[in-house]
Amino acid sequence: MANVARVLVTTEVISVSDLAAAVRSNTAGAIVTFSGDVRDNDHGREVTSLEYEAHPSAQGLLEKVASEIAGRHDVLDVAVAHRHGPIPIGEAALIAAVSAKHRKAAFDACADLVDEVKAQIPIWKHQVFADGTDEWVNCA
Amino acid sequence: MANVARVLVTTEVISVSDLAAAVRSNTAGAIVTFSGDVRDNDHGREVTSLEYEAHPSAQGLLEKVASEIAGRHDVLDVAVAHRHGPIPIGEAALIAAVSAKHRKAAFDACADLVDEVKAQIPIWKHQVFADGTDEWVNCA
Amino acid sequence: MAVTVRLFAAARAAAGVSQLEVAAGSVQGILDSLVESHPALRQVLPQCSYLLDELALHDLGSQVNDDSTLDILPPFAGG
Amino acid sequence: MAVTVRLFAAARAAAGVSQLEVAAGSVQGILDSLVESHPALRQVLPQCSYLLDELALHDLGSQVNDDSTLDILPPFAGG
Repeated sequence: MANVARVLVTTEVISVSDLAAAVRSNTAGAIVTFSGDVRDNDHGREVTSLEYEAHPSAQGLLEKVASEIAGRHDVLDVAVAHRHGPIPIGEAALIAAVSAKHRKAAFDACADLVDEVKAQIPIWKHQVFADGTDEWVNCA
Repeated sequence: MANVARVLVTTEVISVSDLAAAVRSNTAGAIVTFSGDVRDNDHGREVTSLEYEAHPSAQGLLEKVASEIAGRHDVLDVAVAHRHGPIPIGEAALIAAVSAKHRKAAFDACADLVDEVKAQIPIWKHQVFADGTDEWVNCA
Repeated sequence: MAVTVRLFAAARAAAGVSQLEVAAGSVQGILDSLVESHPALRQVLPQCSYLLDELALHDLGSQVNDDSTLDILPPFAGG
Repeated sequence: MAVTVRLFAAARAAAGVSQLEVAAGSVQGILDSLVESHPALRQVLPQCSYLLDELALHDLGSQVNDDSTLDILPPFAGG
């Protein structure tokens, strides 16, 4: 069974190299990372600012999701961090990192982890557009 | 058509954060990286040292593979680096990074890039084991 | 002695408040009274999920007692 | 005036040299003479691919002329 190396819901900057380092070991042959960055556009509209809001349960639920991923794939270490609060364009909102002996398990587990975070973690995204309008993403 | 941001065949240390930075942009929503690290074991045997050898054509062929990946997937930037010479246990031999608007294309392209590098680039791996024996990997 | 309702993200934006105290009753009854007092919630609530004292709630007929907390969660959009 | 043969990785290790000069001839003829002079190559060559002047070579009957370079490449193991 794999190890959950780090789980973080934070308003601080999160970094790919920190998460990659958290899952590194001499037995790991492959490390896959995902970084979900704040874009300056969404569906063709220019985004000027963006903020995430996290429910108080987000940290605990993220730990649960990370454990599920660690148990579901043939991997060694799993780490995931979600930033909330205002995030500047180009900076990361979500970073996931997975190490494994072999690369296919690392790719599969990292993609699965990102899917589960998006589906299961109570975090919301608010975008403000260049035309002054704003939206809560996924909330029609 | 995507851009090939960086291609490197080098004896120097290669880093995930450098390659991730090379593919970063304000339009990219997803960055996926792969790091293939030198393990202290292979098929249950303890590896004490390891060296890669690269054919003189490796740089040019790696550029060609990176361009093919950039053309084959809906991605923004592609970067790849392969280290050769002796590499200490735990350090990276191959790093790939792909940015895209959406995560699925980034995951797919990064995995495809690693597969193609392994299949098409004339680079060889020599392992020395704790029992004093050695092998050229894939060469029975 | 009351039920605490916490509203998040688009639900908070629609209601204009992040927390309310309401009388005990069924979840559906509480939601109906919230829509009456904050009509902009009418469009948001059909997409929401609910937590009763931090546990997922699937039956809107459930009773919410005094001192309980009902969380209103719009569709997640993390990542 | 000769053909330059460059040996890499396991082929170099088997032959004990990284470069040789041989007489012009067919690829197969050159390989046969290499196995004769360096018997340890016998086990490695069947797995190898070849470059003639840096281009992939598929027909071992091809002629290799003087001043050309024939590269012997064991199976790749990058990554």
